[in-house]
Amino acid sequence: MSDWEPKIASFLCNWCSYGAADLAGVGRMEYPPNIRVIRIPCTGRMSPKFFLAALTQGADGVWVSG
Amino acid sequence: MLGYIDKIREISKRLLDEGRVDMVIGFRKGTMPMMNEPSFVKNPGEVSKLVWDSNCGINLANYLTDRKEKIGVIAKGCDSRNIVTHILENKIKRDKLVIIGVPCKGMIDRRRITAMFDAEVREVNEEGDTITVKGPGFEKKLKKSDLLQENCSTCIHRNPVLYDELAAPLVEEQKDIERYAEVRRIEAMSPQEKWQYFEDLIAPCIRCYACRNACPLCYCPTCFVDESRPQWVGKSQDETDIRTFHFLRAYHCAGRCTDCGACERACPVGIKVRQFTGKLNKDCLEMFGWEAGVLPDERPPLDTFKPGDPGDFIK
Amino acid sequence: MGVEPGRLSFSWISSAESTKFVDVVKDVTATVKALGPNNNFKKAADKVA
Amino acid sequence: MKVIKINKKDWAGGVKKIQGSYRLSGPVKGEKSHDFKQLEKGEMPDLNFLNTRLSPKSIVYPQSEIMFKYSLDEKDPDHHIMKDAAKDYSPKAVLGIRPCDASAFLLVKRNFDTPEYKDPYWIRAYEATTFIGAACNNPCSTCFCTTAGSGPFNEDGLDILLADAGDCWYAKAITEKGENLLNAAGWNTIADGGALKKIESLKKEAEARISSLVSTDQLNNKKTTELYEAPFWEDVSFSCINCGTCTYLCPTCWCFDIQDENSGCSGVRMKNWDSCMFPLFTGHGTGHNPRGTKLHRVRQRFMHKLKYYVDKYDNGIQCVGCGRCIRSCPVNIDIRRVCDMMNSYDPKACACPVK
Repeated sequence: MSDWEPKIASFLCNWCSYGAADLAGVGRMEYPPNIRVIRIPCTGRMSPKFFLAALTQGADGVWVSG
Repeated sequence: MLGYIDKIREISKRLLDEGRVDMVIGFRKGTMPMMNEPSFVKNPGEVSKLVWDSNCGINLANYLTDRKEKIGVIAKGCDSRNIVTHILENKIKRDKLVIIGVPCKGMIDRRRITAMFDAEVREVNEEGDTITVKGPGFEKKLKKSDLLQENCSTCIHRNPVLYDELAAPLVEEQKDIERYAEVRRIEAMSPQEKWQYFEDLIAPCIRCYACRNACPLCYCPTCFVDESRPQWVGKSQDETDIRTFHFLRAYHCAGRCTDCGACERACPVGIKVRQFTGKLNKDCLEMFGWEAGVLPDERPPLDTFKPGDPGDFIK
Repeated sequence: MGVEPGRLSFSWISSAESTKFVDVVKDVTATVKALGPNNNFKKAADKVA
Repeated sequence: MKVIKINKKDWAGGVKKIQGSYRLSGPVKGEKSHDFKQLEKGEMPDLNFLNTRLSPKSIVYPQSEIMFKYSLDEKDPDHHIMKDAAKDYSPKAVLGIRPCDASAFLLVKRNFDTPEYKDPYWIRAYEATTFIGAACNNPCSTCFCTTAGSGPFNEDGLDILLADAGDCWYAKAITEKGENLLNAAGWNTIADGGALKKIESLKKEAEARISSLVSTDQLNNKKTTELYEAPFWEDVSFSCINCGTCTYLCPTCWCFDIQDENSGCSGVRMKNWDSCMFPLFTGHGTGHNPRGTKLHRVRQRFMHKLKYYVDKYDNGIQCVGCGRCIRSCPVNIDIRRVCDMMNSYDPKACACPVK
């Protein structure tokens, strides 16, 4: 279990966090590789379905960011 | 409650005679004890088939969704709240409705009564606050207040919140009762305990979707469990799928559920479905001071934003 | 309902806040790591296959 | 035909004896009601019950059954090949099934075991099962089995019929399967000549206790189209909420749906109960649904049970009168009422315009 790394489904708003992620990339910043980014047009698109679907399909965490 | 019926019939007849409504939606006598069947009357001559007693727990708002006729509908406290929700959500037009308000003293829990006796319950009569249960070789008098559906025993909206006609004088609302005792008990559990609790709760589920279909809120043209592109929920008896259905259905009722108990009443295997919605109702009350279907002209918390809304869960 | 609180997090990051983004990612990862793998909710592969 | 006398004190012993050689299931009392479940070692069925909440059809016909497994992993030599899923068809026995539910299996058999089509899963499970019926001495007020082709002491579909004679059971061995089970259990005291008479009298009493009856004699003379267009369907279907309770609890409802489920590179093909009450039931790929409204769906359920089946098999209605759908329907739709409406329907007498 020691080498276990969580998978985190990340729902990022196209205009906010997704942009931030992009900028972070451009800035060559380092951050944990555990997140799997899913771009959504706006956090308003987020639905509890997504959260449950992510968990049932094996995500260990879900992160929603506007 | 039995006394109401003459008045209900009289009002219904008048509405139909005057042509103010095309149909009156109410209950007709059921074919077995403690059951009445939702039904409609279009002909003034047939109003006599309408009945009213403590077995009218089914939420009639469920039968209004997207109807186009002019409808007279008989509404208890909870039905009227769901009618308000329907109006807010544009599922029915206020001016199409004549609401016949029925102050309610609670509906009896037929499962509890059936479970009390080994032999079959053949006949149940009510006389004021006494319920007489008869079956082969037994007859028992019980107090109605001990036999109420759980949601009715903690109900604080017995009187219709919105009505055009009234079948009886308003009743006194129940004061200072602990409505969320169960929810608090569950809140106190650890995540693991909660998990186990809900696993056991939904274990008997056969996925007949009676809870969903009995619920006036569940009117989506295609429910997420029926969507196939993508298929959110599998069709087998896998716990994951059953769980997903119950969790998600509950969330879809957040800020909308009036705790009418229709889901629990409908479940053929006796799952306490309200354990899911109860928590959401409590949160809505505590976070937004909101009770569904009480204010006819205010938007529900989930489709408005107020600067005061709790936001500390956002980093 | 028995889903550990930390499994779901929300945040609000402007497209200019790359540093905050990085912090939050670290933070979220840490919380989920602390919780360990999600075995409860995952659809058991053996039942499906 | 052999009638065995089983003293109630020898009952438990016999059940324990066969527990090794049969997978037993029987009614067990839950919090609110009885239900059939697989009996653990030493667990006894509780035969003091009216009838179970769910029907025992799932013992032969599980709500969800995996038929095939497959792999989509190109590295796997057998990828994209359907493989039979492992199944257990070792002998089963159902203790205390009600005669109505047992005869229901015969109705379902007409669908799953025909000359041209055979459902291997259903047939093998059915053939592996021995049905020990518990005759009803006290039927419910919602039971109408006697007029639905079954009865409280009906023997169709049973291998053994147990009649409760106070301190003992009279076990009527109806088939060879049944005799084998009786021998295996060591129940072999031949009952005296009076036994059959006793069973007869119990039967008469029980049948006399059946208080609700339906008439089905006219159903096959009615015109399908006229029944189909009868105006009463609006009234019948009004209260229906289109849940699957009636069909899932019904011992004779047999419809199913086939689904594939994948997880990563492997998946299964499974068979799940379906219900004509659900909008997906006849939904087409195009999105069109020929049974789009609740009226269509309710009508389908009753027409199938009480008309199409009657015409197709000329062998009574597709219902055994167990009364479950009546007892459990959330809105009290009563098949007895609908059956009588259909049976006595006369389009000419009906004032309302036929739409």
